[in-house]
Amino acid sequence: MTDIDFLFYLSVLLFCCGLLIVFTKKNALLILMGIELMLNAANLNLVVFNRQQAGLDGQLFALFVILVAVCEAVVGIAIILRVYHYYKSAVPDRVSELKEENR
Amino acid sequence: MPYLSLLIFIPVAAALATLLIPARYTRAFPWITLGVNMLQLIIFIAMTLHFSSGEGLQFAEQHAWISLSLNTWGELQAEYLVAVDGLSFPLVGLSVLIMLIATISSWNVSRSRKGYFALLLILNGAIIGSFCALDFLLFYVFFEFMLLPMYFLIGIWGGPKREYASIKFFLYTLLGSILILIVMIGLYLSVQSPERANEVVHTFNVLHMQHLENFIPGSWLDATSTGTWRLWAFALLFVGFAIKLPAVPFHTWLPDAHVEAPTAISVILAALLLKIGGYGILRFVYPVFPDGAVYFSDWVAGIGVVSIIYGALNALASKDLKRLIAYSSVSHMGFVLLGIASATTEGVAGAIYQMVSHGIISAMLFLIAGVLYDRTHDRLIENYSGLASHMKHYTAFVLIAFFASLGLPGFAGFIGEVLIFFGAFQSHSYNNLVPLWMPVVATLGLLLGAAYYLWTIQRMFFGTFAVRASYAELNDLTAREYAMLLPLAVAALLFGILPQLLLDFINPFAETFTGTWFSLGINTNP
Amino acid sequence: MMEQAVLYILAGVAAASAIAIVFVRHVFYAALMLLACLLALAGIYGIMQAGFLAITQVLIYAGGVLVLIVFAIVVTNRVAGKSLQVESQHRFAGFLIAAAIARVLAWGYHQTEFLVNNHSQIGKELKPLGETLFTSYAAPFEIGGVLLLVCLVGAAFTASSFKKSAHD
Amino acid sequence: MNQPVSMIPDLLQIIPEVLLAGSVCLTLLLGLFVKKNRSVLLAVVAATVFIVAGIYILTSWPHKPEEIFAGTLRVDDFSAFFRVLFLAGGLLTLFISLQKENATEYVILIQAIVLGACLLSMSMHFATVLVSLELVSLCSYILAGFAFNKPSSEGSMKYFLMGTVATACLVYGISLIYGISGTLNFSSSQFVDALMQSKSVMIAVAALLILAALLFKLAAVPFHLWAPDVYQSAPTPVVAFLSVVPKLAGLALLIKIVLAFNLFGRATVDWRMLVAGISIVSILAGNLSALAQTNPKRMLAYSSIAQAGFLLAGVATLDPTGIQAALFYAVVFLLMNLLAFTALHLFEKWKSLPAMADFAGLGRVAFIPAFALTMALVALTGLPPTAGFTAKLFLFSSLWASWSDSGSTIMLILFIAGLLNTVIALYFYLKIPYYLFLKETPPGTASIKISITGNFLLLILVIAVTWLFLNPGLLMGWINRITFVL
Repeated sequence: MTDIDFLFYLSVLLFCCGLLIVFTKKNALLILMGIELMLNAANLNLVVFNRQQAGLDGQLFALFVILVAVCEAVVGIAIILRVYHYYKSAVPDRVSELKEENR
Repeated sequence: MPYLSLLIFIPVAAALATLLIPARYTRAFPWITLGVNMLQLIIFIAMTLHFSSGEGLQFAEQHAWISLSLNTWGELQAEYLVAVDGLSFPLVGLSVLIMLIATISSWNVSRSRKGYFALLLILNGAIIGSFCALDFLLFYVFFEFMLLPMYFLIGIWGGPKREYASIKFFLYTLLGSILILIVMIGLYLSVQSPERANEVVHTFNVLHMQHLENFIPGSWLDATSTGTWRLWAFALLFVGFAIKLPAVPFHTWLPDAHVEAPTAISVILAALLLKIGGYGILRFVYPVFPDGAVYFSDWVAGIGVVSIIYGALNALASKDLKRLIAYSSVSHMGFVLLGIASATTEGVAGAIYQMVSHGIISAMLFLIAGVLYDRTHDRLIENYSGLASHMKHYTAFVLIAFFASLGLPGFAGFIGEVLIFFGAFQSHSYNNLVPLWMPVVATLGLLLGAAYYLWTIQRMFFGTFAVRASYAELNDLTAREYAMLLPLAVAALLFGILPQLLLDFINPFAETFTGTWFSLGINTNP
Repeated sequence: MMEQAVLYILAGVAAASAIAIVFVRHVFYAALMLLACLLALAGIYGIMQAGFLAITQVLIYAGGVLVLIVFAIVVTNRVAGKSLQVESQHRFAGFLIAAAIARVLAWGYHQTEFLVNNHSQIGKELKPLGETLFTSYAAPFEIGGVLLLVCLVGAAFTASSFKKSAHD
Repeated sequence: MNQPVSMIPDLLQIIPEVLLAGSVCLTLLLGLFVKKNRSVLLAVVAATVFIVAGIYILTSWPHKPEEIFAGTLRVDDFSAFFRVLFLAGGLLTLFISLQKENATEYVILIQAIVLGACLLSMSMHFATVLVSLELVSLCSYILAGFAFNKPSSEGSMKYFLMGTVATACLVYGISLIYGISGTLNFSSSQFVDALMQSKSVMIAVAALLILAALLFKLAAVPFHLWAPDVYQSAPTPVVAFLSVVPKLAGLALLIKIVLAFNLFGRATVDWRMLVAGISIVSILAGNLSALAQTNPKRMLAYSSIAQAGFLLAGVATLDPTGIQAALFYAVVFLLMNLLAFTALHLFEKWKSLPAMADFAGLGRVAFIPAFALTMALVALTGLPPTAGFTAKLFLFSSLWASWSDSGSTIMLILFIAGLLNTVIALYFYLKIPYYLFLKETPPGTASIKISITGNFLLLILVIAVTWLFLNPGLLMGWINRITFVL
């Protein structure tokens, strides 16, 4: 197993951990962390693949991913804080006024 | 003179104009509608004078409507193409007459008159438009255009269960029109216009669809293809129109809609909207898919016979006068199917005749039911007896309508049914499309028809006078009701005594209809 | 060899901390684990000749995003007024789905020829990175500027509206 | 090495976007000085920018396809078409929502979403795709919370969480594609060549991950779960906007991405099958769920999921005619959806109407909005005399043609499923007109005062929807000249 293979598996692990967190955790902040993990998995891929290839596309794209991650975190935390304010909770299950009404 | 466009668009324009008049001028609306009807009548009379019965399509107007290039598959062409021939001209005349009667009959509508008459005018334009349109897309648009006005007319001004009835009506008819739409899309993608020979122009023109050489070789509905797609297309299109007709398994919307609709709308529904089903079969289904017509002929005739018998039996069992009339419509439209299925000149002419005569007679029948309902708000047959002694004029009209409807010689209904039976019995030896037992069974329908009408007369009008309704001030006919019933009664008699009046229009069409069939090279003589 | 050993250690740290986040029962510890993971990744970036990215990762991600998250944890703790325990749901299904996706990705990786360009060892320094950023990537760079601006305005507004209504 | 070049010629190509970006900054500055009661000024400025930008794009029609900013963006008729749509959507939204509170942020976010959508439709490079998609998404999340109440904050959070997961998937998919093709420019020959050579499953996995984010924007099944909550809780003008602009932006990009990954039909994945499958499921799930709804906005949310399915149906044909039908549908969808929500908004201004039963008899007290709402719902069903019918006709025709050309059964299934759903759809679309006109007005209902501008806007939209029915040739002729080269 080369370094590249190894790092790809690491990235898969990070991505799946992120997905697992998103899927199982009930806390909005933890879900946000899971999303950050997924983005980092992608970044790791980009950097690793970039090493094998000409140009700097991968690294540059990774920079944009970081930019996007920052923006998401800023907006997301603002939104989550507001939900905390209204519901005193950030557990999506408990935050549920919007539901299907049964006739 | 663009006679047909005037007929179609005067009511639509008047409807838009109506919307601009403030609702408080409640008396203006029926007068405007009546004016439009009168204008249409004048235009129609002028057309009758110019119409030469032997010439096929007349008063044609053709304008480009949609013309699009569709890169890979040529060009799409839809036109504003209207014209009338021996099939549609009598039906247009019927529409003009019935809409006039319907306006008079709705004179006393009490609430939201503005909306009512505006919708009535839109309906008017759409009905005449669908009888005149020879472009399939145009026809489809007019056809769908009728749905919403009908929905609201039944749903707002109807009886106690109006909401259920209007939604059922809408869903059924929309389902039918979806089936028509499927075939329409398949057809126009398979047909090219012969006008520009060297390029592919997909056209909605029904006249082009009727010529098998216009089907693009290798397309899905190509007449020479061996697949069963054309039969499928026939079946879908037929069911689409059979829902409207309505033929028996698809008829269940009709009794509800009729019973709940206000009188004028019942009249329009029975006299005109059902005819669009029959018209569609004669105009679109049979000429475009003659092969399917041959293949399915015994099915079509069978559905017709089942409708005749089932409708008559249900009418016999009905306790509600309006429901009885509604089921009698199912029965009578079954005759139309039987006539069409025979594909003989007599049968087709009879089917058209039956459509016109049923238009007149069913209008009368629903008006009669409406007259009684206006007075007592009760339509149960068992609650009346001996009405003849109190409402002499009314009873006279009832007798005319009932006898005309059950097919007594001397009335319009007789001519149509006789022609249909001629055709149906002849078909056995002539082209073998309709098995002999079917018209034999259908005669049973005539007997049942006589039975339910005579029994109703006996129950309601003869015997000792008694009315078991809460309100019973049984005045005889008013002048307005006379004005509605008299023209219809005269027409029913006139067309019964002088069938040539109508047959002059119908026969040339029926002859070309069956004639082109044989020229298509389809062997109807196995 | 030394480099490779460091790489494996860093990768191990990253993997371990990522897995730890799944199992940890306290939000604050989760944040710490995430920090460890991010720093380990920054190290890997450095070894993979992406120095600028490594620095950005430390400064922006670890220094910015994570601080924000910790701030949010502190604030929500105060508002909620109760412990920061984390509950989980659908654990089993989650594991299954994650494992399935991992399996698909690994399987796909095995039968994929990833592009390898032999002239790859040149031009991974800072200068060409900056140059490319301002030439080939000028458009996304500028859009990114607008994105950042709008997000800050929006987030500030969202947070302030919350404060406003908090006084009601 | 890249030579530093002047960006001025490139910037001149995207003057509308430059204007929009400038106007975002201008609004931010103006917002500091303009008093609350004069905040209409902000909307007027933004509207002017929208109009000027739209006119600029229209006058420079047809565009010679030209790659700018080193191939990251491309100016062509396809993107111009969508940019005009987005600008029109933004403009109409500003018209229906001239509000005093928080006007600065509101106008900025609307402009930013339009800007992002425009750039997204021009993107030819994953980097621009990512940043412009995020510009659209993040602003949408914030806008979804603009009702400033409990439910709206919840809707906003759900929208955010699901949306960012979708973005993360997108990014991961892009990273895989980068590894395989070595390029991020999905229109380049390198991209196509590399994908054609590689027969890997990885391409399919990556493409699916990328598609997930776009389907999320479109609110297509299975990424539709956010839509009902957001539609129900966000303010109506915002919903009108969100149901149109981000959705169509997603569509624009989806068309490009699907065509790129289709590799002229030589891809290992059967894209026709995939997109058609998503389309069928969206139509079915949207319509069937809509049947049970009592809240009008929630019903419209499910309807909009079904409409996303119809939009995708045109893409599923993967041929120019089908995509043209989808573009026509997009225009009509914009008009009818905005019409529906504008009418709803005018009713809600008068009184909140959480259930469809609350519309009982309102057709008699407020005829024009009731009529407009009915027209919008008739158009959404796809009945004449509205452009909804024409759009569906073109769409179904292209499906039929695609079926008879390619012989793929899925097209026939899609065709039939779509048609039958028209009947299902009628049932729930008709509920509102049913209450409006067929039910009695509750006693004591005062007449509703609708502003003249509101009625005027409704009538304009009604006329537009009818006019496109009577004369579709002009618009379709315009769409016909759009080429779909990548």
